[in-house]
Amino acid sequence: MSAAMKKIALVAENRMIAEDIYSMWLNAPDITETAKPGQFVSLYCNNGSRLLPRPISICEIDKIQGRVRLVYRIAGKGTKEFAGLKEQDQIEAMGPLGNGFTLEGKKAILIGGGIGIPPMLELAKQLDCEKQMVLGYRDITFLEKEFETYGKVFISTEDGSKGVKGNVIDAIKANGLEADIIFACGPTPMLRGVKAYALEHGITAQLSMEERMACGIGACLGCICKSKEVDHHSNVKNKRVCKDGPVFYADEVEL
Amino acid sequence: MSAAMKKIALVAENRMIAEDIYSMWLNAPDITETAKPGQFVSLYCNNGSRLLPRPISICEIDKIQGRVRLVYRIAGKGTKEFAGLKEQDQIEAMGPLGNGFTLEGKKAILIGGGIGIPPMLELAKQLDCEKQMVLGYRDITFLEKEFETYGKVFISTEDGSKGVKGNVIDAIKANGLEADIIFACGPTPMLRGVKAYALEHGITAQLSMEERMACGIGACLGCICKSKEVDHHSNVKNKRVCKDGPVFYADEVEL
Amino acid sequence: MNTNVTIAGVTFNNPVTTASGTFGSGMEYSEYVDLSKLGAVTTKGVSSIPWPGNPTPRVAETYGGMLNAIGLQNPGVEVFIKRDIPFLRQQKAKIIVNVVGKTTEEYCDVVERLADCDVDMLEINISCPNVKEGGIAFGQDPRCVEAITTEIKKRAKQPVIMKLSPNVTDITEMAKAAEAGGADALSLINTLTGMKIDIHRRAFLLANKTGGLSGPAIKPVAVRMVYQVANAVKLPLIGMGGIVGAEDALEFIMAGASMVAVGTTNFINPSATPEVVRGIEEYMKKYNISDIHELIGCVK
Amino acid sequence: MNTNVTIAGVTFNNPVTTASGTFGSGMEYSEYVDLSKLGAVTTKGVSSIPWPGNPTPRVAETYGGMLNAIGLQNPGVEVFIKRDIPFLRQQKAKIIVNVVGKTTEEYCDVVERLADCDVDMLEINISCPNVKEGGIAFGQDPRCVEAITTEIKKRAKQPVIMKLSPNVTDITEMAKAAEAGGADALSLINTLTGMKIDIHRRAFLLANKTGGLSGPAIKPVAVRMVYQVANAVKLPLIGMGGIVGAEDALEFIMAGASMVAVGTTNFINPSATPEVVRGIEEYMKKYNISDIHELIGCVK
Ligand SMILES: Cc1cc2nc3c(=O)[nH]c(=O)nc-3n(C[C@H](O)[C@H](O)[C@H](O)COP(=O)(O)OP(=O)(O)OC[C@H]3O[C@@H](n4cnc5c(N)ncnc54)[C@H](O)[C@@H]3O)c2cc1C
Ligand SMILES: Cc1cc2nc3c(=O)[nH]c(=O)nc-3n(C[C@H](O)[C@H](O)[C@H](O)COP(=O)(O)OP(=O)(O)OC[C@H]3O[C@@H](n4cnc5c(N)ncnc54)[C@H](O)[C@@H]3O)c2cc1C
Ligand SMILES: Cc1cc2nc3c(=O)[nH]c(=O)nc-3n(C[C@H](O)[C@H](O)[C@H](O)COP(=O)(O)O)c2cc1C
Ligand SMILES: Cc1cc2nc3c(=O)[nH]c(=O)nc-3n(C[C@H](O)[C@H](O)[C@H](O)COP(=O)(O)O)c2cc1C
Ligand code: FES
Ligand code: FES
Repeated sequence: MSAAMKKIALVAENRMIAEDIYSMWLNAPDITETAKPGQFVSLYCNNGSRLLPRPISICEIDKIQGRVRLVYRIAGKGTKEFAGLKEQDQIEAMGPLGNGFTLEGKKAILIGGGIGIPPMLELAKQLDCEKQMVLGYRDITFLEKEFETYGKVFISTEDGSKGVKGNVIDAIKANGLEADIIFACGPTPMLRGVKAYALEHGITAQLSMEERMACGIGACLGCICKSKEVDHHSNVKNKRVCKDGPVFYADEVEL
Repeated sequence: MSAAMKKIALVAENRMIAEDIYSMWLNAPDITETAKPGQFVSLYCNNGSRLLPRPISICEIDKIQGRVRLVYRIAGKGTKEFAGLKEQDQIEAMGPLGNGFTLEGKKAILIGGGIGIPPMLELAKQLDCEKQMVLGYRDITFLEKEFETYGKVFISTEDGSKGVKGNVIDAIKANGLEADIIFACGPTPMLRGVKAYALEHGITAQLSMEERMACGIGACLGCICKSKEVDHHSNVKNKRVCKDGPVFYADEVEL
Repeated sequence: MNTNVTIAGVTFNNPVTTASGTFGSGMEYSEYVDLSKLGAVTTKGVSSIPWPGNPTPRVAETYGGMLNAIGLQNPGVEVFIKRDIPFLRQQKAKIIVNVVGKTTEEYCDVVERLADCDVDMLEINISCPNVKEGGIAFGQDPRCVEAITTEIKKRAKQPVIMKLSPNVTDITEMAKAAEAGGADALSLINTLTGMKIDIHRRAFLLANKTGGLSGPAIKPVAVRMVYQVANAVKLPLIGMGGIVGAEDALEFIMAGASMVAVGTTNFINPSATPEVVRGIEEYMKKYNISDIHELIGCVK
Repeated sequence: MNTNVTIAGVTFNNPVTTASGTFGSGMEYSEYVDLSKLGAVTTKGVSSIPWPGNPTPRVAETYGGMLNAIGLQNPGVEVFIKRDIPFLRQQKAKIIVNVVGKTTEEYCDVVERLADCDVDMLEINISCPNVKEGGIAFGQDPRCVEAITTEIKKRAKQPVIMKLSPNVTDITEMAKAAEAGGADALSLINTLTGMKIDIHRRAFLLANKTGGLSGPAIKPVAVRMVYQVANAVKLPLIGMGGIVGAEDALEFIMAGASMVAVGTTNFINPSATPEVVRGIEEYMKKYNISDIHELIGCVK
């Protein structure tokens, strides 16, 4: 039985890093042992009225200390509950789940939009090539400093308060970035834009997708996305974001 | 608005005093201000799957420090949750609820059966007359030492491991106790026995009853007991344990 | 900002009332809630003569909800008229009286007795699962629903709300039948029939074996039914079933309810009703909604 | 201690199976659960040709439960026979195959295709609320229930379980109709139709608008229906709806179910099923029950 099991993890740190954005380190050696950038963890609430897991991407992996970092935004009651956790509190977690990014390419653009930014951090750490980070925000920025260690950071904000006014594609264009590979995580409209951009420029792109989940392990068929080809598991053109993804090559999926 | 409001109370102490029996002190000056022996507090769970309040009798009142003591047995998931509370934890509580005992008589027997024993402690403290305490247990005893300050304590255990083997009535008979008033709290079969004993000996008896509750404040009509006379609220022969009780004169109610 | 809603000619200050049987006659909550601040108080079901209700235990907790088998204990319409109506009027509350009976005649008796009383609306409970006769039996057959609605409308001087049961295959059939019978409005849902077994005593938890399931657990079923009924009839709807806070209430309003009722939550949070009123206002402020009618049935 | 139960001639090691659609084809959970330790694995609904299911979002959380509108996505019976049956047999699991269709012919197609396959029982899903045609429509009218049962029984070589919908006025009518049609067993309940609205986006949470409500929230309704059906027909029952742990499973058994299925809980706790098996054994030990049959339907 090699699957990711549901276990109790201890909170090593949990603090606000921007308005409504929290950074949490969990002591979870079982998770870090095999974790890869782009994978996620299912977090469970401690209140029986909220049954389903909350999928949160892995932001950093500390194999030595057996700790995994998650950065999340308060989006509802579950993430609000997590924000209230203190050091040494317990939380049920299952992971690492999903496939993660494939480390490849010579010159990469890592694109994160909003709460899609965190998983790019561990990817930036592990990806061994020339890296350009494009981070898109609505207004308030977070984590951008931490990316600077790994390459040049370009920022876009919707309100223009920092970096290029507009979205991540605007930032790429404004800065004339070039690459042979794109990695992206963010809201679907952003991924759609990235896919179009990559296609137009003939660049390979790996996209990390999001969908409502129930099981997180590929059983309920809740989290599918439309795939280009008939999928071997579904035998229809559906892939499971939790199990076959969350990372897909842009040409595998319909957005 | 003078009603008991639902408020957050701080746990001042919570410890096991016998197997599965816990003693909890709550900082709750709003409750202690008007609390009387025989009244109860509704405790709420911190888990949305358990909505209804747990009624727990007031065991001691410390008006000076604004603290109230509750002694409870782990009977299910709610009381199990309470047992896990630590000092300084928060718990939602509403009280004091119900009518409480009427302090009266010259020579009293205070009868507590099982988890009906705790409310007798504050009564013993406040009752200003000659007091004989009869405490009935299945096997393991608790709180009995604390009663000794207020009068003579007689014990019955079902297995005979301590005091008289049998029930509280057996203990009264075995010790030839006499009184002009009886106060009792415990399981219904015990109260039935006490009522019969009181009737037989022409002694006034106040009985504290138990029933499943939803609102705890007299609105849902969930917790009724059969009364001898048509009740002014219900206009039928029903009284509400939470509001008209939990304490009734033995001749008011059918058991 | 307008939160007034008018149902069958009666105007309420806001769209929040209480679910019958969960707020007593209002008196029990008057220390917790300023009753005049609610859209209306809907009172516990009242019958022509006093009813003692079912044996205990009458309530049981379930996961995210509760079961009740009160069995419509009530002091009878005479005491209600003498005691509860004057009290509620003194508190300046709008009054919706929930009416129950075992036969059509009994329902009609109560309606006639209330005809000249100072109450704003009648809500006819044809959906209580906890009494042997009457109650739900009337609410599970469209012909019965129409017939009893017709009879009641003949006698009622106040507008009539028919309260529907969720324990049916197709609630829109019942809604259409009530509409055909002349109902002025509909309220839904009453409780879902449920059961709990005490595995340690190996016995039913409720003396009545079955009871009505209420509370947040049932909300998705209730919202679905309100949506279906809103799209099947023209009548104004009062939506209920599992409302804990304003967000739940807004789901019902967006699904098509002109008014909502808070039920089981009153037992857990006695001051829930004014909180729901306030929460709806805050939502309207946040999203710049000037009139609650912009929200009623806005999700299609 | 005996925990074996025999249903329509098939003997299961213990009374615990999986609710269709919540356990994939068993493969998805084989890393969490030793499948041979379950009474049986009940697989996701399978149709004659592959079905793509509904658009997303397909799932939504509700208070103490969830809504799903998967829409019976499945790879079709051919892939199922080639891939999933051999896998399950290799794991030494008893197999109950859940069958779906849009027309009677489609159900019959699948049943015929499975007739000579190595599976233990068929469960006919006439109660899925999430597809436009077929599914629930068959399960809400006693004449349809009887007719489809009869047709399926003509073709099936394995014993047939008819899976009933809770979205009906009187579930005993449907149970009797299935019995009249020749069903060997009944399973209940499927999901209750529900809806959730996102008040911030002012839109339905599910792309399909409505979905099926499952999870602990619905347990009291499920236990009630199992009890009613157990007292209305002679057929063995598989009970389900909101089972989280052994205590819940025992409620169903005491209400009259010979077997129980764990559904939504698998998503929250992948190793729930063996825990339920163990919990039932512990209960029997504690109360000195030597045979599970002493518990089946023991609460009357
Ligand atoms: C693969 C994946 C990775 C993610 N990584 C991150 C991350 O690193 N940081 C972060 O802040 N958020 C991330 N999200 C989104 C995060 O899962 C949701 O914000 C979170 O579940 C909201 O829970 P809630 O209880 O606060 O909100 P509620 O709205 O109360 O949640 C109700 C239900 O809806 C689900 N839900 C709500 N929003 C989303 C959403 N956007 N995506 C999927 N399910 C949702 C919840 O899981 C829950 O079941 C990720 C989502 C996916 C699918
Ligand atoms: C007026 C009154 C005073 C009480 N005082 C005390 C006390 O001082 N100490 C003490 O240990 N217990 C007392 N009880 C009993 C106590 O309320 C129950 O043991 C407790 O509610 C069980 O909750 P649970 O979640 O652990 O059990 P569960 O069985 O999980 O509870 C499920 C539901 O049933 C209700 N319930 C279960 N058992 C009882 C019961 N015996 N009486 C009423 N409701 C019940 C719960 O409140 C809850 O709503 C009192 C009961 C009443 C009515
Ligand atoms: C204890 C209790 C008593 C009830 N009594 C009545 C009643 O007298 N008449 C009626 O029409 N509905 C009655 N109901 C049903 C509620 O009015 C409401 O329809 C149902 O509880 C669903 O709403 P909720 O989930 O918010 O409680 C009662 C419900 C409860 C819980
Ligand atoms: C995601 C999901 C998919 C389901 N798919 C099926 C199915 O294919 N066939 C079927 O008969 N029931 C299906 N069901 C219903 C379950 O088998 C079960 O009857 C229901 O969920 C109640 O049990 P629970 O509350 O334990 O989940 C599905 C339920 C869920 C939650
Ligand atoms: S969440 Fe269940 S298959 Fe992906
Ligand atoms: S618990 Fe509601 S009336 Fe007593």
